[in-house]
Amino acid sequence: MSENVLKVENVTMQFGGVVAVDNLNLEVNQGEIVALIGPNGAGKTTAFNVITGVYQPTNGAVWFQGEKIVENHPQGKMKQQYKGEHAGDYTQVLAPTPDKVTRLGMARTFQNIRLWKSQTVFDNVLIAKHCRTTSNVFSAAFRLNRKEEAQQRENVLELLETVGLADVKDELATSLPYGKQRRLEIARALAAEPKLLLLDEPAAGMNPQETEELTAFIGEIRDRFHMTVFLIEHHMNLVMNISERIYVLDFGKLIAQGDPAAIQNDKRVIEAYLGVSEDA
Amino acid sequence: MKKFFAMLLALAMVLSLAACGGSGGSSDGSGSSQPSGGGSSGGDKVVRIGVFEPATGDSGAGGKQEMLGMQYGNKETPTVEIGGETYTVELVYADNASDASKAPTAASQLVSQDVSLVLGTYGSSSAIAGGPIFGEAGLAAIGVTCTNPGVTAGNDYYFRICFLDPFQGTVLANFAQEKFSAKKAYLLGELGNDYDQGLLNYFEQAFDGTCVKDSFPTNTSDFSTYLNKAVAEGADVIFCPVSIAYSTQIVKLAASMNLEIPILGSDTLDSNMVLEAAKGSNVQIYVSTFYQEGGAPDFDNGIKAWLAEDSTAMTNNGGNDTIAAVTAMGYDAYYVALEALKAAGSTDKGAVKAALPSLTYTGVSGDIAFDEVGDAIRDTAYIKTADNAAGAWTLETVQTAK
Amino acid sequence: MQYAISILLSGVSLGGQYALIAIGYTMVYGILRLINFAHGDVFMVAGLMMVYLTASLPLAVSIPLVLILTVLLGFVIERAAYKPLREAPRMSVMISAIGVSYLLQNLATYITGGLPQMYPEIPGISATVSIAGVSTKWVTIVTPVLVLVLVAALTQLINHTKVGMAMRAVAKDFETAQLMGIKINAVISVTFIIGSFLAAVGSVLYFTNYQSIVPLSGSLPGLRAFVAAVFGGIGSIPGAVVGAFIIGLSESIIKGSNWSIFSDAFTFALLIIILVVKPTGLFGEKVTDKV
Amino acid sequence: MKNTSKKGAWIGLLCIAALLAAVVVLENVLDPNKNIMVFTALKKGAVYALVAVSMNLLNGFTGLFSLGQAGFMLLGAYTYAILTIPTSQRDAVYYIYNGSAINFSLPELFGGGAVGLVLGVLLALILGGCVAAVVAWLIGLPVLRLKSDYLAIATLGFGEIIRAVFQWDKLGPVTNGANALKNFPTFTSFNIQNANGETVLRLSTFVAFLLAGVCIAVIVLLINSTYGRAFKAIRDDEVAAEAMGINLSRHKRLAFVISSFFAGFGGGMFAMFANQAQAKTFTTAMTYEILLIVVIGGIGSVSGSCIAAFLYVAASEWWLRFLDAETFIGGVKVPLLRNGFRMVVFSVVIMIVVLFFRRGIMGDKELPDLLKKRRKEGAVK
Repeated sequence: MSENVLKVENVTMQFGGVVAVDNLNLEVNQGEIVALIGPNGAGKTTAFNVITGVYQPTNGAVWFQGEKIVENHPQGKMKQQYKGEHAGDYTQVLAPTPDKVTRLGMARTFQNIRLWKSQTVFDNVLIAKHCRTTSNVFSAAFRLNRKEEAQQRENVLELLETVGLADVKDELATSLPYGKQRRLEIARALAAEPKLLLLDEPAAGMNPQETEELTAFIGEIRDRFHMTVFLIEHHMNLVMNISERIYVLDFGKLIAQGDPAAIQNDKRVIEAYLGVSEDA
Repeated sequence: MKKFFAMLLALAMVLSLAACGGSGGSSDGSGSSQPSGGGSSGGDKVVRIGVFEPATGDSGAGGKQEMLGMQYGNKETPTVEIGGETYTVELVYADNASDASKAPTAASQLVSQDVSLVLGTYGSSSAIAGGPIFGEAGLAAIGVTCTNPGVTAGNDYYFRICFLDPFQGTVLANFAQEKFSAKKAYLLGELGNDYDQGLLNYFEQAFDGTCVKDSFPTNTSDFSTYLNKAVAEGADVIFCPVSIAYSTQIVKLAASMNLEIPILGSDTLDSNMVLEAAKGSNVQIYVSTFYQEGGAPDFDNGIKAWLAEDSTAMTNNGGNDTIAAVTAMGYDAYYVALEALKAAGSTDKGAVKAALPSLTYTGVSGDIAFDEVGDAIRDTAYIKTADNAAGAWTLETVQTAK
Repeated sequence: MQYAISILLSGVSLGGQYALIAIGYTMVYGILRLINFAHGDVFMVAGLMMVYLTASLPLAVSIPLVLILTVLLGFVIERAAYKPLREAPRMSVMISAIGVSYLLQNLATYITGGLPQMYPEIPGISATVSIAGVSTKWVTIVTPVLVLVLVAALTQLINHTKVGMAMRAVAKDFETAQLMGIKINAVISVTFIIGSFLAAVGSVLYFTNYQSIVPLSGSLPGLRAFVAAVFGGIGSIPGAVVGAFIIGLSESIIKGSNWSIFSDAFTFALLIIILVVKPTGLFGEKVTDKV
Repeated sequence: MKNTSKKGAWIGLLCIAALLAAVVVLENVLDPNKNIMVFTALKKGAVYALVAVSMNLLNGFTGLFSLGQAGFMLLGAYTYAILTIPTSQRDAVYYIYNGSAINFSLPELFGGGAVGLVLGVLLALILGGCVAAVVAWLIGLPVLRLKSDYLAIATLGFGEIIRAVFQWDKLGPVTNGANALKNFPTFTSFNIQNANGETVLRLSTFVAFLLAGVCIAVIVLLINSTYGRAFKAIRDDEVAAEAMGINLSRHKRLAFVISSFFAGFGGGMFAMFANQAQAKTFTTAMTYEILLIVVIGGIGSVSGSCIAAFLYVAASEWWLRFLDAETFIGGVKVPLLRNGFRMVVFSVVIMIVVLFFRRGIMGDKELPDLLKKRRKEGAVK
């Protein structure tokens, strides 16, 4: 078994005639912080959605901790349309729902924050623990799971203290300032006890100071929880500061990979960025 | 401005709620019940008779016609001698909305208003739902036209003055065979309506030929497929003991498609609205009923005069003065109630209940006496046919059970 | 054979009448995402107005008057009961619709006393006609034709006028349309006006066929028409028409079979099967939830 | 934190116990006939409260818009009735079908008498709930994949289908076709009588409250458990819930089945209240009625649903009744008052509530929350 936690193999995602992700291959190793960057519409979030089971890829497979969790080959109409080089290599269909992927040990955040609006900060994190409960409905309803529940509450409290949200734990999640909401979303993902943390543009909409704090925060998390982090980002500062390796996507294709220094000097990357988007 | 308006409305609502809470909760009932007719002259002693009838819902029309009989009776005889004293009779109304889920509260309302006995209801399922409440309170109820056997069975406190479904179904089946030598009958009733389905069932049992049975869902108004089916099946008669709203629909349709098959109906079809629907057409309609207009001329003339002067009553009767059998039954029920009060010699509900089983009375619809279950001992039904030219009922035959 | 024709005829005419009501449902849903439960009752009220108006006015006056009054009713309902709730959760608006439906039914009960009212004969379409030995009213034949004409006119309106364009825009994206300066409230009012107008036309056709009106007369055709709208893909006008004819015909056929007691159940079973196979109905647009 | 919640639970329990005791005392002290309206309204209110809370569990807490409540109530009511009609009464009840296909009665199986009654009724109610739950599970397989309005219309359709099946005369020996099932134990059967047949202790309203109370308590416990939190997460954001490892289809099905169980249980209680069970009572109109209660009480508030249920029943069937009677004040007839006016006023009241109290009586807050808030505010001042 290799050391990698996540391996994406020949993944292609086609929506009708549009190829959102084209034959993507990447690996994330234990304890690494890896970034996936690219201009708007490059297919980053789509790649995330394939990895987490939201979309079933047109072709390709995803391995998690040495286990194949997603696998598909072009079917039906797609079969005629799809002309990728590995077409038909994957014959077995494996399509877990996102919740199953999460229970396997991957947890994600969202580009546009998706917290549970009517819940408090504490409950938002506590609910994420639900996927780790072993009690059934009856024992939960009749409070036969007191021990587990108490344990979970304690863990959540600890977690909130770690991420610095303990003082606002009884506030409504949506009443928090933007930066803290991002933080809360990460805390929520951590509560699901993942091995791999997937962050979808964690610094979107943040000012430079907040971004700096977040950069430090992500590093802290990796160290404290021995976490592997895979993130999508626009903010070059953040990416360059914390990631060990970077993959660059453009129009669904992988155009470059390597350490931050190499990427910064890669011609194609600069072209892709300057040519398409200026706000990055 | 908007907020102010909202507050005002809310306030009005709360106030009205509070006001009604007050009057509804007060059990003396002086504010919430009405002295009907010219009841003010009879002195201070008052006896209350509960009227447990639907005024809304799908049996609302029938319920109102039944109430008319009681109201007319009350107008005619607003007082009663009980134990040597004159009492003014007051009718207390409760609308059971033709709905079994609303009937218990309506029944409770009557119980709380201290009535001596209860009349009603049109529609058996409300009677079945309300019955136990009366039984629990020790209050006797006299069913007027609830013909389902389940009303009185198992309930000592429910009596009734009409015939029962098994009797009516049998009578009509016999009539169909005698008059039309029918070999095949098409039976149509509302799905899930115990009245319709019960009658269809008894008809089927008594009918020697073949029966084609159909049910339509509640609130149907398109009956063309059903009538066409009857034609296609080659039925000799159509039997549709459905409620007034459906029967007018069916008759209208039959008139427009020149249906040649005679339509048989039960007491529910005995309504001037059915007559009106059939007027001027060639539809043959036969209904079995409790009463035939002309059977008691005094009553007929009296109530017609009353309808002519009371416009609300006229509207409730469907806008003309043809007397429905249920009205006559309501009228008789009112007098049976008075007789029971007299026989009891007291307004106490227990005494009234005790007096009922042995009571006999000759009303406009015939002799009334109760058997051991509390059902009327009746063995005659009138079969009427619609005279479409004149828009009136004519007596076809008087049928007895064999 | 004759029987089959009679079933077919009644199915087609039912389908036509459902279609006219279903368009109202589908248009309102397309724009407001609201199941307008009161629509069937508007249809019933249109029928009752006809009964009361013809009592004192000639038909030539009362028919246009009924159309105008029904349109007005639809407009008022929207302004009074739905517009104040534009920002409220969708369930509230639906409850408001149920409330309006209750109110109309109870008012009708109060005014008519719950007694069935006889719909007036309308010369021309009330007359009987015989087709292949099956006698039926002219209205049965007029209905589908009229439906097609009205739908064609409506499609023209939606595809080729400014109002129609605005309606399509609002249906596609409520917020953006608003930002683009489309007068949302005006568009919604127009939608309700068209819906109520068609319901009024539908009521004339329907009650000419089935002449007795009770306060609950609107609920069954209303529900059926709604099912038809969902069946065809709610929000799509051709879908509503096709759905209505399918529902009308299948209802008629099952009524004519030995399983007539399941005619309602069958309609719903058909609906559920369609929804499970094609979750947005026959012609409905696919909606995807963006992650 | 934990202590206060425990304390709150105790206070809640005490309040409920006090309420139950008050019901028993009142029912035995007040004149049963003069005040029968109060108790009838209370009984119906209790039944509707339970059903409304069960619907709220689905519509308010899980965000699944279902309109099948009346159908599930029907299943519960019929199961209860069929299992509890005394064998001696069966021929009379099933008179059209010459007796019933099921010839046992649960209270009798438990040996009759008071013990048999209690155990039999309880078991029958629970079985009623189970039947509803099983049917819900089956229906849920295809239907729960649908979203919002489509789910609503599909569940509404299933309600209608269930009703048609129960009205089918081929099933008559079991369901009694179109006829009502009756003569089974009702709430009043729990009134204790002495040897002379006089009622010595009235417990009918108490039983209704107890049953509804226990069920609602279980629902509240569920809502506050980890599963309840998961339901709320699904309601707030399905995508996020799924991403956080909550199995959507499993949890939706769970909520649907549990809600249906309690709707079925409530249906059995409704039969006890109405003294009969007949399919035609359980119409879509009934579902709308319950939905109205849920919305008026506040979507996502259990105590709101309970309060609204009592208010709704009392207003529609008791307080406003005087509007139906023609009334004379000082010899002058009050205009407008006649049959049917009550329902007009009632629908206007509903419209006012819906338009001006959009979030219902309680919003998504619970009664204790409001009290706590007030205390907090008081402390700050």
